[in-house]
Amino acid sequence: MLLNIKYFGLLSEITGCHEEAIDFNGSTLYELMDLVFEKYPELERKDFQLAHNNEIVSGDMKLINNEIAFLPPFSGG
Amino acid sequence: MLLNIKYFGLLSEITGCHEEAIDFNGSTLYELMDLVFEKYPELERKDFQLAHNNEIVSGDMKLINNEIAFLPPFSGG
Amino acid sequence: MEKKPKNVFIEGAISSEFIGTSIAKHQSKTSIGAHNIFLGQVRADKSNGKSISAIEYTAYEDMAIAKFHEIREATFEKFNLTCMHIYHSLGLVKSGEICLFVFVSSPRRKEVFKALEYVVEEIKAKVPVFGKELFEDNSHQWKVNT
Amino acid sequence: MEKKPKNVFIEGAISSEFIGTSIAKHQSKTSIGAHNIFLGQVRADKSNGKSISAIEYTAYEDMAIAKFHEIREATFEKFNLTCMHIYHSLGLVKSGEICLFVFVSSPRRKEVFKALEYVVEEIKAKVPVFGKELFEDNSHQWKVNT
Repeated sequence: MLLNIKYFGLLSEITGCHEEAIDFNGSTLYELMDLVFEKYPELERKDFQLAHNNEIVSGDMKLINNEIAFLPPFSGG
Repeated sequence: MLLNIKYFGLLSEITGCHEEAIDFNGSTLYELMDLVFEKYPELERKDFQLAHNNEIVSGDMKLINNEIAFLPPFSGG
Repeated sequence: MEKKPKNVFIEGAISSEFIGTSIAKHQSKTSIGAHNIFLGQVRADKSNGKSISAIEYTAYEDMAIAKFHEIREATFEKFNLTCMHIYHSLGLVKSGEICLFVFVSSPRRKEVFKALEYVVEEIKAKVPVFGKELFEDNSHQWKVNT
Repeated sequence: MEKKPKNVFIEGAISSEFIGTSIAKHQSKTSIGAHNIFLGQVRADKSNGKSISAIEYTAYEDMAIAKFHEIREATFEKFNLTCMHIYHSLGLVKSGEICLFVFVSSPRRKEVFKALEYVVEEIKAKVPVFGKELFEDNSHQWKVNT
């Protein structure tokens, strides 16, 4: 499955992009994270949350659509 | 002593004036209230506080200057 | 040094332009991170089938100015504020118009929430201001705060 | 009927004129007795001897709009409000300028104090907005909320 991965704030500085397509054949977000950490080892040491379907989700979440976002700590307001 | 008595809000409707001079020879505000109630019996049944020298005061307060105000419940804002 | 009490009274309603301008004046104070503003607006409440069309405010002005000053000093004492402004109407304020404007600013948001509620409650409790509620048929009643 | 989420984002700073106009629009709602407004302003904080000259805001917009909508619905559920408006900047906001405007109105003041603090804390905690703090020398750091 081709996933659309989004990176925000500090995380997008590490990846060098705001979004990218990643071909992914696993089922949970833990597996996806491993794949992404392999590509961007620095990301693993950063504080972030994953969002999927407009909600913050945990790593054992199964994918229900193809967009996943890596979000650094929120700092609005 | 000639006192300057002020009446506000509903109380000024009862007295028919916003301020008046009253000649007073007592010493505490209780005595002054008796004098004022004699003049305006309806005032005695109303909810009010006395102010003297910019503070709310009780009836046993001794006068320190010649201005006394009769204040109905506050309703600012 | 004791600061001189400011006169917080404004004749008639407080306009939205006045409030906007007051906000704009704070943009040069770059240590401020949070503003909190309270606005009291005259409600067209119904009583015996008649609507309130306006409130006419009067005050025991000398005492009121002294009390506003005391509240101001106590608030700066209790909370870490950069600045504070209080304006209250005197005279006629129509329903839908603004009669009270309290504005507090601080580096941090936690302070402004606590400070603003404190100031508004203190004003309601301690400042000798009196509202005469006027109905469309020119009858009136005296406002009672709840 | 489910209401459609509103877009609360504004490009750049929120002007004091916009805030003033927003206040003015409420003068026809004569059941309102109290407004409470929170304004977030960009501070020129110092870090390693350099001052923050601006914050550049980005957001995960789809999720942010969904979260603003959820916060709005939950707030109307919890508190007796007549209306509520939320605006947040995206893009560049200079120090001294306003980046967040939350406006709640109710017949009664007790409700607006509780509701406003709730909304502001919920926004800070749940809405995916990110601030890049820019210094005068063009270096930057990522804002961390406290």
